[in-house]
Amino acid sequence: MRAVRSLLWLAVVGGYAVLPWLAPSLTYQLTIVLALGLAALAVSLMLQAGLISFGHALFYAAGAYAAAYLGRLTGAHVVITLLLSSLSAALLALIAGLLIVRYRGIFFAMLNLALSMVAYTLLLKLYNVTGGSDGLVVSATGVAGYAMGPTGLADLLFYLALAAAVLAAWFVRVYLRSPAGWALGAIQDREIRVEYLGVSARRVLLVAYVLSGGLAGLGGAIAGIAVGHVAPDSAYWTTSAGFVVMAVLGGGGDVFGAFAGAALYEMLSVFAAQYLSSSWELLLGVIIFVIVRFAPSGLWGFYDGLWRRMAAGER
Amino acid sequence: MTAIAGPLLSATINGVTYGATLFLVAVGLSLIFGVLRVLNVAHGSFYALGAFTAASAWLLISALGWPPLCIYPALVISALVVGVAVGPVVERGLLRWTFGIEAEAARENAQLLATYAIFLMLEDAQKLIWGGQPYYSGSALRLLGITRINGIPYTNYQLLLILVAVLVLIALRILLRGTKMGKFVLAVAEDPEVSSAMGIPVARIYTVAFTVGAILAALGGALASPTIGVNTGIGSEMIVLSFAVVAIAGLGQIEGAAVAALVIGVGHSIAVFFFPALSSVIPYATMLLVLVFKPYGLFAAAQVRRI
Amino acid sequence: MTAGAAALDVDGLSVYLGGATVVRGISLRVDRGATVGLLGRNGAGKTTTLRAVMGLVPVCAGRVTLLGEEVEGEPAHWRARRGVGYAPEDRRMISALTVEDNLWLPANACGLPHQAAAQRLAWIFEILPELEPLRKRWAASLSGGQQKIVALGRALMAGQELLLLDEPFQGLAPALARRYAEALSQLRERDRQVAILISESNPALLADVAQKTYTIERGEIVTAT
Amino acid sequence: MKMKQSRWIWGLLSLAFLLLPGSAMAQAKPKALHVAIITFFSGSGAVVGGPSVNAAKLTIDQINKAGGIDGVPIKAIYVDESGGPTKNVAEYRQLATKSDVILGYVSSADCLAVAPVAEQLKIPTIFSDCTTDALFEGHHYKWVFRTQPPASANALAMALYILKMHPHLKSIAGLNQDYAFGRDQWTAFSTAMKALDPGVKVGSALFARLFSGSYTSDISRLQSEKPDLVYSSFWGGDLVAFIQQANAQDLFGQTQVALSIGTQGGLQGAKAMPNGVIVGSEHSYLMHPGAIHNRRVKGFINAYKKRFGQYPISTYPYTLRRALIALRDGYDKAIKDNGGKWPSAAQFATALEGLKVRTLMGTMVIRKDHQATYHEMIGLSEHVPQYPFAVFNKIITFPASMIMPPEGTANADAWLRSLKPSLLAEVPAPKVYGH
Repeated sequence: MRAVRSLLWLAVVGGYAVLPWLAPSLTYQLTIVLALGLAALAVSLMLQAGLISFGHALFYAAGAYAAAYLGRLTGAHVVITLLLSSLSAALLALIAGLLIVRYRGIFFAMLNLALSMVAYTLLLKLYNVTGGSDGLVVSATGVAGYAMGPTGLADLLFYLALAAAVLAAWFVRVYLRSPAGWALGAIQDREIRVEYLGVSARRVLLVAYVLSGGLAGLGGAIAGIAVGHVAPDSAYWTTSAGFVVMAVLGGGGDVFGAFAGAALYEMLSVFAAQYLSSSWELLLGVIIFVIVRFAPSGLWGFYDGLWRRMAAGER
Repeated sequence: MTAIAGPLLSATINGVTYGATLFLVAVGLSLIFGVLRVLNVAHGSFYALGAFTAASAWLLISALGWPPLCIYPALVISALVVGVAVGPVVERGLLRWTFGIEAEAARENAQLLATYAIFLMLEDAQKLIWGGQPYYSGSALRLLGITRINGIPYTNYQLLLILVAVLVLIALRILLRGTKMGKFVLAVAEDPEVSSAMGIPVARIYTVAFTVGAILAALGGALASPTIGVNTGIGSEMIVLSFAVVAIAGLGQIEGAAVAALVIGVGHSIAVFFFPALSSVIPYATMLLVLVFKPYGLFAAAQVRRI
Repeated sequence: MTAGAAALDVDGLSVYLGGATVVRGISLRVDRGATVGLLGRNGAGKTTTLRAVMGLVPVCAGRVTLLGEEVEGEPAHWRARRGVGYAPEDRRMISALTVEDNLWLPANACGLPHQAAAQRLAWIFEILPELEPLRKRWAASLSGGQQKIVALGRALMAGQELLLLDEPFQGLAPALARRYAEALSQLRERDRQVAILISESNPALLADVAQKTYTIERGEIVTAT
Repeated sequence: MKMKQSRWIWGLLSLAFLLLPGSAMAQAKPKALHVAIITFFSGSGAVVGGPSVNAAKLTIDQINKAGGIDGVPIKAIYVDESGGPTKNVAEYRQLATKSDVILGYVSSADCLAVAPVAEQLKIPTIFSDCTTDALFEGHHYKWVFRTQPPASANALAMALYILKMHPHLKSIAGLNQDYAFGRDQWTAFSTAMKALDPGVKVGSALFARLFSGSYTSDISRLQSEKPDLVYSSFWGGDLVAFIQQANAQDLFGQTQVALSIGTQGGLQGAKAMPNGVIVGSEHSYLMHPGAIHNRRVKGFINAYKKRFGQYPISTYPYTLRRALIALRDGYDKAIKDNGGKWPSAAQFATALEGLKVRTLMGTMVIRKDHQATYHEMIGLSEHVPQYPFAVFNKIITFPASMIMPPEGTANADAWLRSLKPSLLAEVPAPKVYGH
């Protein structure tokens, strides 16, 4: 059964990898799904500890703006740009995290919100540095010493994003099964017991928060390069809420849930925009509500339950 | 008047009028949190619904050829209509189930997400009802004339807003501490379980408090409508501002919300006068600072909750 | 209300809480005018039983009959209005209100006419004279022992038929505990109809007040004397 | 309104398209010319979207009725611009898969963001409304054109008008929207004022958040400063809100106000506008009472009013119409240059360079640098009995040659700084119309 599931994952990743061949015009959309998925993964990492962040757009925006500046200053290699942008976001998460990991529950949510809104208003107001509400152009960068055409770059970015997503998913999975990951999960309802074991809950959270910031930043950098532009909206609270929704849609249970959530969210926005014109948020709201109300474990819970039932049937 | 004192006075007056609207919305949010312990993300939508309804009321009054002064009672009626129509439906229909979730973290998270879902639904409901076009009912701003203070004209309407906010604050205090229902609300806010054991119908108190909170938000929106362009999106802006106010005051604080709204209003306005580039950062930076040093807000003791 | 029925009849009550069955198939009976003790160690299920009777926790099996009326699924405030008064172990004053307001809350909430409520309050002050000078004080400013007395007074306000007293002597200084017991016996003298269910962990304290005692261990009644 | 089609279905369609051998190579005459028109339908910018789309529909119907472009009808889809530059870039990428030409864009921020993508995807793109000078400064675009004069032209015309009408002006202050356009307008205007009259004191420059809709604090702030003139480049819903709030706070009674594109508040803005405000625009019926005697303008206004039940009083119907006429004329020219065969996108783009377009009220030339030249008009608002909204009087028409930054200007501000006060002498006298 385990082997079947692993094979299935391989098939999913492989299938995703050939999609741009089948439908080249989808490359952009598929890249965005991966970028959003990374941000959703970042949020669902914090959800493991029972913490909802209504401010992760801060790190997403940090990644995208870092990519914009890097592209501007050096015209760096796209891989280096992605790595450095992700690192910048992680560094920001480290600084913010020193403060934020002291808080739980709605205070965690609100402090994240406050930080991201400060960042949002600064991005908006420091016109000479950040371009204000106009934002910045994120210029495409060359590869291995020679410049690539736009379609080449889009394809390259897609495969880089896919590789980043698979790596990140694998890494988070390993992390969650390590003692540090276990402690993170335990913070949700048994924080004191974690402390009894001689583990500092704050340190556990800080590590997770930095990792989470880096992931969101990576997603932001990928999206920034894919779109070719970044604006303060990417740090606004509704962007953060969107990530939370993706994480919850997917279900916090496993890393793939975040990507499934991101894919569903993006598909919903595309299809609803077609059939419901201006009322796609209504549909999204109803879906979120139904999931929170009736299926709190999300898509992943549904999928996992299916497998469990099949496994039980085998026995 | 010296070169600084004149603008300072002006900034303060503007700040207080801005703070007045902010207070109305935030105090509703605070009331809802204090009694139901729900951080209502959809609160900004109530503000927006109040503003849209008031703008429609103005159009209706103009279309019917009624005297323009009718707009002032119409603003208040709009707020009542919105609060009474939306509050109980949202609380009973969409939020009540969350109160049964036992684990605190899971309950808070479910409530954040559920109210966010409601926010999304109400945002699009606005677009479906009122379309994408903005509404301007600025005439109500002019009807009452202006008062010159230190040579600078202020609309009497905005000075009136200050009065309304003060009246709401006093009324809330009297209602909460001086009436049977108010004492029930205080009791439920502090201890819903013991309250129900004393015979207080807690579920009904929840509905009442939520509806009053929604009315206050809608009142903020209705009263602000003549001074702004009523637009989709004003709700998402207002909710974070009122979060900032209640976070600064301490969740569930009522008098505290008034002080925090004043701080943000005057701070914002002084920034407009002296450091315009920073004006919109002020509310969130203040919220951040307060949360860092006093996580439960300026006026709340660590665990005790009151309203 | 059925004439001649017991004030409280619990039959096969089970409560499932936080992943475990806390109370398992309990049956007990409190007759009108009787004082019944529920004896057990901490965590035996006394508090949960009382809360289930009050309607504060969901019942997963069994029946609760108050004054001859089965009350399955009725909320706590409905039960309070039938004349059940509840004094929780940890007192739980409404700290934002004065002592007097705390005492008035059940009367107003249960819809007692003003006249009747005022009479009832005067009656409570007769039984608990130490409350009268405290009326204007903020509930939060009282000592723990004083709050316990206020909690009894508050329970008396609604509890004209049945009083549920959860570990009333817990945490009281000996002198105050004696005073509390004295107040209970005074209440007995003046009102021979009201039924009382007291939970307690110390059998010696129960011996004086209760005519009948159930002993509860790990959620089950083991003896009834 | 069918604004978007499924991107997924389009993906599959384009796949099928790629598999058809050679179909992409030959420039066969298409069944229709697909044009995506982007403007604001929702939010504070929606004040401009309605009239724009009306004018586009009217103009496209007229073109198609007259046989289309060499027999090919124009098929337009209309897309909402609100949502910010990032969203618009994403949307542009989708539109690029199904459009021959993309046209529109009001916000300068959106134009700046979209232009590099247009180059990347090689889609002829005509900006009809945004004005930021930065668009072409230091860029040589192949696929991007603009049929609207830049901010510097409007700012210079405004400065010239103000100094002509108020030669003894001492101090100015500004309130503008906090984004590329508002910043550019204020910089250009204050630079031009300083260049043309070095004695003018430039006071505070306030920048309000785009689409924030509430300006009472900013207005009080300006009132406490008491400048001789307050300049604002607000447009759309922000302009309407500003006029209403400034009215209520008696800003207009206290100081001279100049609104650089004051006609862009549409009907609501024009109704609330008091008398005597200096208002700029390139043209519109509202701006130019004399134009009603022009047969072509009259025809357009009557057709518009008949079909949509209101006057086209803001600038937008005219700017969008102008861009569409440029599109038609550009295709006509490209077909001629191509020996009568349907042109490729690149041939169309080449044809637009140097194109002369006859608009409703004068000639527009698309320069080699892809910027079109056009005149500007400035006047004073005035309420007259015939109309329920303000019209304009004391109009000065500034010819393009006087106010447009010369071709190849790398920095519009440096060019404005180099201007001399002597330029004022060339300004024609205002024309007064009796109503």
